[in-house]
Amino acid sequence: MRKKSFYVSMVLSAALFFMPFLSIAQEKPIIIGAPLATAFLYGWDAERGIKLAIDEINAAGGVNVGGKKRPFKAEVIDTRDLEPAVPVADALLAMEKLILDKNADFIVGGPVRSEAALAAMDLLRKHKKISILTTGALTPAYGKRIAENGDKYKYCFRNSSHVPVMMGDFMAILNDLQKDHKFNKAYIMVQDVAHARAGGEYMQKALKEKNWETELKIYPTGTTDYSVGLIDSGKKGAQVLFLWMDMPESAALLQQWSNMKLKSLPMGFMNAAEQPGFWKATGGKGEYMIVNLVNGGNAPAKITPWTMKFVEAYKKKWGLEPEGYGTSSSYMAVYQLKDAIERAKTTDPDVVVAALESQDLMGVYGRMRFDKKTHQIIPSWDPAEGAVTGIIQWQAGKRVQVFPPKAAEGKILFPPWMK
Amino acid sequence: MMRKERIDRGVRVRTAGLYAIASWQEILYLVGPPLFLIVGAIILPILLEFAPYWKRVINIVCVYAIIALSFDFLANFVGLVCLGGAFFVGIGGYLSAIFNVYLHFPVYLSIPLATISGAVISTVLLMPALPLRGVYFAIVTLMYPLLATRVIEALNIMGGTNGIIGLDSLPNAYVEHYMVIIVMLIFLYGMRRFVNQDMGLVIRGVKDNDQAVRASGISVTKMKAFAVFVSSFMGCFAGAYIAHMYSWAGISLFALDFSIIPIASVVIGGGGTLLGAVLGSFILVPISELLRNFGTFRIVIYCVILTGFIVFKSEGIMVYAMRKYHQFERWVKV
Amino acid sequence: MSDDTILSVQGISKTFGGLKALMDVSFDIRRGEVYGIIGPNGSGKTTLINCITGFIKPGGGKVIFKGKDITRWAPHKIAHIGISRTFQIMRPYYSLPAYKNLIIPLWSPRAKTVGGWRGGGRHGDRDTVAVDILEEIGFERDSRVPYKLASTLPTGYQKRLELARCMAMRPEIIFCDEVFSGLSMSEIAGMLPLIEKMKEEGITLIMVEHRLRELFRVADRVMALNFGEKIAEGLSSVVIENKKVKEAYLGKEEV
Amino acid sequence: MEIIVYGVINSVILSLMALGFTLVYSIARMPNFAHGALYITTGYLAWLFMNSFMSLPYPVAVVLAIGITAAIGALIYRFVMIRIRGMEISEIIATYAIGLAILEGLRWGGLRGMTFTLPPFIAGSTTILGVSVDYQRLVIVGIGLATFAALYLFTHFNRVGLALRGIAQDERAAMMLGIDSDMTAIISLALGSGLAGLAAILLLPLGNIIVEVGYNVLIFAIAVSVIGGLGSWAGTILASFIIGFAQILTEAFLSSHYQMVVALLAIIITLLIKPSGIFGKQKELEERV
Repeated sequence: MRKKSFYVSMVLSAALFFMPFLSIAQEKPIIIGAPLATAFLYGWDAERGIKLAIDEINAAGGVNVGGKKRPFKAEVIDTRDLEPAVPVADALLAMEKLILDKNADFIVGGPVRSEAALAAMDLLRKHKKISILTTGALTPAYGKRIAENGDKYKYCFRNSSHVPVMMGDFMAILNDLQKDHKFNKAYIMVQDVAHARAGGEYMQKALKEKNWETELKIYPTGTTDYSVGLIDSGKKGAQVLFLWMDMPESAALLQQWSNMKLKSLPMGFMNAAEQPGFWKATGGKGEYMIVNLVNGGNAPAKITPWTMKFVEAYKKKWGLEPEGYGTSSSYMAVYQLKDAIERAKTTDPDVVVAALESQDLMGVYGRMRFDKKTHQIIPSWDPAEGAVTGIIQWQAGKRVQVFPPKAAEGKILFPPWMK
Repeated sequence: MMRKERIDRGVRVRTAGLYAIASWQEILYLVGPPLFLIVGAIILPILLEFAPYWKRVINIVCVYAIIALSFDFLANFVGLVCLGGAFFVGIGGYLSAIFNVYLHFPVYLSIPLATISGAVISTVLLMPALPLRGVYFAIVTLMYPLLATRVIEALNIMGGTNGIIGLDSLPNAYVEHYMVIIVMLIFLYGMRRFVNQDMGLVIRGVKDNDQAVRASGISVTKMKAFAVFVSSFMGCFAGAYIAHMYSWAGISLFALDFSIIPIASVVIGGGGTLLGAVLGSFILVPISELLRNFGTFRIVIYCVILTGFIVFKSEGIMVYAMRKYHQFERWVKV
Repeated sequence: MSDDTILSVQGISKTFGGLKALMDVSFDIRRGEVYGIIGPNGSGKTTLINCITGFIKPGGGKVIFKGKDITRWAPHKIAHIGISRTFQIMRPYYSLPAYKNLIIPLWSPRAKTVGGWRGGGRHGDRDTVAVDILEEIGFERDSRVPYKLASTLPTGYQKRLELARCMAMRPEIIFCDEVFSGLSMSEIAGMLPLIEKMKEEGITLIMVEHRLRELFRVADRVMALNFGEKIAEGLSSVVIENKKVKEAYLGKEEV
Repeated sequence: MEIIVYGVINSVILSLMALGFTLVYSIARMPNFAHGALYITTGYLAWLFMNSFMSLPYPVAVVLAIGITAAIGALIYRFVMIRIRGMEISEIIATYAIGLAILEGLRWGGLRGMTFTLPPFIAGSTTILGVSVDYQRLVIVGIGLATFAALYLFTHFNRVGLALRGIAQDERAAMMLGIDSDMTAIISLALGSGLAGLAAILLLPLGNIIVEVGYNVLIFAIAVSVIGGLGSWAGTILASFIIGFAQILTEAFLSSHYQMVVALLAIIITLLIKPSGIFGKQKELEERV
C-alpha cells in the first residue's frame, strides 16, 4: 500500500511540475486566487479591485506569456478571517483550497488579518506560490520575516504600506502642525491589536523626541465608550487626537468628539472613517477627520495620470468610488503580476520572483518597486520615486487628499471651534 | 392503540456475550462496523490522492473529531457541559509553539509535551470551576477562552495578537495524516474502553448521581478533575497538532469555532456514544467545506441543520443507526 | 459520653435564610445499636443527616466520630472513615445495570483498604464481589435482576440497592433516610430481617423514619425532632408515650 | 467627577443590554443566546425601514422594528424552543445556533461595512456636574431608568405581569392556578426580544450597526446576568453597576486595555465565591457539589 501511494504521489508531483508547460500549450487561464474576508471592507474592496484589473487586462487580450496570450481568471474565496469567532486555521484552509482545489497560480490579496497573513507565509513556502499581499495586514513583521529568512519566504511580496511607513507620514504632518500652528500636545487612542499598538507606541516615542506632550491609551477590541478618555484629552488640552482603530465603535468616538467640540484635530488610521458612506453614517460629524487610506488611489486623487483613470473605471464598473484601503493595491497587484509574468516569459514561480524583484512600473499610486530584501513596496512622498500614501481629510462630505504635498489637492482644515 | 415495540435482533442477543459467537456472519456483525471505520479512516488519505485539498480537509475533520470526543466525554459521561473546548485547543497550541519555537524542541517532542503539560495546566485552571453545575459551568467555560484571548492581548505576551509563528511543520504529508488519524482512533477506542472500565463507571456515576458517589467515599472533585484532564488531554493534542500543521499559534486558537463546531458534531452524531462525535465531524465538516463557496451563508445552513437536529432528532445519527442495527421494530396492539 | 459511644453529635444548628432548620440538637449513639430518628414532615430529620454526613455545612455544633472531630469534613472523607448513608430520594446510577452500581463504592479507597474486597486487580473481579453483595442483600443471584438496568428495577429493589451501596463500603455506621417509605407491607417485611442481619454484623444503624410501627420493631432507642428541636429521646416505648411527641404528630394530623 | 457620570451611563448601558436576557431567564428559565442577534436585527430593521424601500419616519420605523423583533422572539419559542424546553444545554445550543444563523444571515444579506447607523434622538451635548455629556447618553439613562420602573410596575401590579412572576417563582403551582406556562414563555420571549430591540434603538446610535456588536452584546448580557445571579433583576442591575464602574475605574486608574480582562475576571471570581451569582436563588445542595 505504502509503495503504491508513494508511486502515485510521484506521478502526481511530476504532473504538477509539468502543469505550467501543459497549460501554456492549452492556453489555459492564469488563475489568481484571492483569499479575502469578503464580508468586510478590506475584503470586498480588494475583490473589486482585482476583478476590475482582470477585466481590463483580459479585454486587452490577456497576458503575454512567452508569446502566448493567456487570460487571467479570479478565484475569490471567503476566509472570514476578520470575524472574531473564526480561527486563523480556517482562513488557512481556505487558502489551501485555492491552491490545491482551485489550482491558483498566484495569490493576490489576503489573508486580511495580520496573524493570518503571517501564518500563511509558511503555507506559501510549502506550496511555492507567489503571493502579493495587498490589504489588511499592516504589521512590519511581514517584511522583517522575509528579510531575516532570506530564501525561505521569497514568494511573499507586499505592495501596500505598513505601520512604520505610515507613521513616518503622520510624523511629517505633525511636524508641520508643530511648526505652523505651535501644536505640542497629542492624545493617542489605539486599539489593542498588534499593529495599532505598535503604531501608538511608535508615535508616542517619536513625538516625545520632538518635544510633544503625549498620552497613550490602549482600548480592547469592542470597547463601546471612550468618554473618559476623550474628556481627559480635553482636560489635558490636546490639540491632536491620534487614533488607530479598525473596530466599528470608533465611529462613536468621532461623533462624541464632535458633540463635545473638543479643541483637537483627529487623525489616524480608522477603518470606520474610510468609506464614502461614512459621511452619511455619522451625519457629518466626522468632518475634519484625517484618515490614512494606506495607499493612494483608494480615494479620488491626482497622484499619477493612472489614478483618476482607475477611479473612473472603478466607478463605472461598481457604481461607486473606491471605498478604502486595499482597492488600489489589489488592482495594482494584478498589473504587477502581468508585468512580471510577461518579462519572465513563464509562470514558473522562481523566475517570476526574480522578475518581480527587478520590477519598475508606474502605477496608480506612484512608482512600484519592491525592496529586494524585504519584498515590500518602496515608499516615497514623490510619486515619481515610489509608492505614495493616501492621507485624506474629510472636508464638506468629500475625501480630499492632503498628504504628501506632491500629491495633495487641498490643505488641512481645522474645525471652527478650535479657533 | 398501537405502540411501537423494539426487539433486539437475534444476532445481537447472541453476540452480546463474547461466548456465543457461532458463525462468520456473527463475527462480521460484531466487528464489521468498527473494522469499516478503522480501515476506512486509514485508507482515506490514499483514496483521496487525486483530491489534494480534501486530504487536507481530512486532517481538519480529525482535529474536530478529537475535540468533539473531548466534549462528548465531558458532557455525556461526566455531566460537565464545557462550551470552551477552544480553551484546550489554545493551551495546547500555544504550549507546543513555546516548546518548539522558544525552546527549540523537535516536533516529536513538542506535541506530546504540549499535550501532557497542556492537560495539566488546563485542569489546574479549570479546578475552581468544577464545583459549578449545569448552565453555570457551561457559561464559565465559555468565558475561559475569551479571557485567555483578552489576557494575551492585554499583556502583549507570547507574540501578542500576531501570535507565535514559524513552528516546524510535520516532516511530510503522510506523517501529518496518519498521526492525527491514528491518534483519533486511539482516543476513540481508548475512550470507549475506558468508560466501561471500573474507573470509567465511577466517572459516569458522577453524572448520574454525584451525591451517591460522594457518599461512597470518593472525592467527586478529584474524579471531575481527572475527567477534565482526560478531556483536555485530547483537546490539547488537537491544538498542538493544528499549531504544527499550520506552523503557527495565535489567539484565534481560542476562537469560538473550536468550541461550537465540535458541539454541533456531537449533537448531530449522537451524544454519549463517542462514535457519534467522530461520525458527526466526518459529516459536518465536509459539508461545511462544500458550502464554502456560499461565504457566510454556510454558517446559516449548518446552524439550521444543528437546530433541526436538536429539535427533531436529538438522539443523533449514531444512536439512531445503532438502534436500527441492533434492533428491529414492529407495531403491537396495546 | 460513655466508652461505647461511637458517634456523638453536640449542639448542631442550621438555618436556611431566616428559617431555623435545626436548633442545638445533641445525641450520642452507641456502637451496634439501632437508633431511630422520628418527627413529622419538615422537622429537620434529613437536614440533620446532611449535616452529620457533611453534605450541608452545619451552622454550629460538633460531630465527633470515635473521638475524632469530623465537623465540616467533606462528605467523601466522612464516608471514607466509615459513615455511610442512603438517600431519601432514590437515585441509583440509572444508566448502569444494578450490579455495576456497586462498582462505584467498591472502587472507593475505603472498600479497597478497610473493606478488603480483592477488587484491586483484574477487570471483572469487582463484578463478582458486587453480585455477591447483591445476593446477600436479597437479589436472586440466578435471576436476571442483578443485571437489569437500575432504572428498570421496582422500588423495593432500588431501596435494597441503596443499602447494598452502603454495605459495599463496609461501613461502621449507616444512616438510613426513610428506607421504608414507599414500600408495601410485604416489602417492608422482607427488609426487616436484613436490618437484623446488619445489626448482627455489628453495624450501627441510624434510621430516620416516618413509619413508626416498623421502626419501633427494630429500633433500640428513638429520638424525636420537631421544628428542628429535639423533643424526646429514649427507649421506643417511652418516646411514643411522650406528650410532646404525641402533640407533634397529632397536631399535624388535625391540619 | 466624570468617573461618576460616565460610570452611571456605562452601567445603565450594560443593564439595558442585559435586561432582555434576564427577563427571559427569570420567567421562562431559558438562556436566550440569540439575544445579541435579536439586538442587531432590530437595529438593522429600523435602518431598513428608514433608509431603504419605505423611508418611514423615525418613530414608526423604530416601533415597527421592535414589534417585529418581539414577534421573532415569540416565533422562536413557538416553533423551536417549545420542543426542547427544560433541557438547558439543548436550549443554549439551539438559541445560540439560531442567533448565529440570524447574524451570519444578516451579514450575508448585506449588513456589511460600517455605514449603517441609526440617528440619535437628540444630537448635541451639554454639561452636567462639569462633565460634558451628549444628549443621547442622557436619553439612554432616562429611558433606561424608566424601563426599570415600568418593568417593576408591570410585574407587580399588572395581571399578566403577576402571572409571569408566578411562573418565575413556581412553575407547577402557577400551572395549577390556571396560568398557561407556554403562553407566558411566549410572552416573556416576546418581551425579552422587545427589550433587546429597545436597547438596540437606544444604544446603536452610539456606534454602528454591525454583526460583531451582536456577539459583544451577548457576552455582556451573559456576563452581567451571571454575576447578578441568573434570572434576578435586582442582581442584573447591581451587577451592571459593578461591571460598569469597574470598567470606568480600570480605564481611569489602571489602563484602558484591561477593561475586558476585568469584566471577564469578575464573572469567574463571582461564580467561584458565590456560584449562583449575587442574587442567585439556586439551592445550596443542588448547585454545589
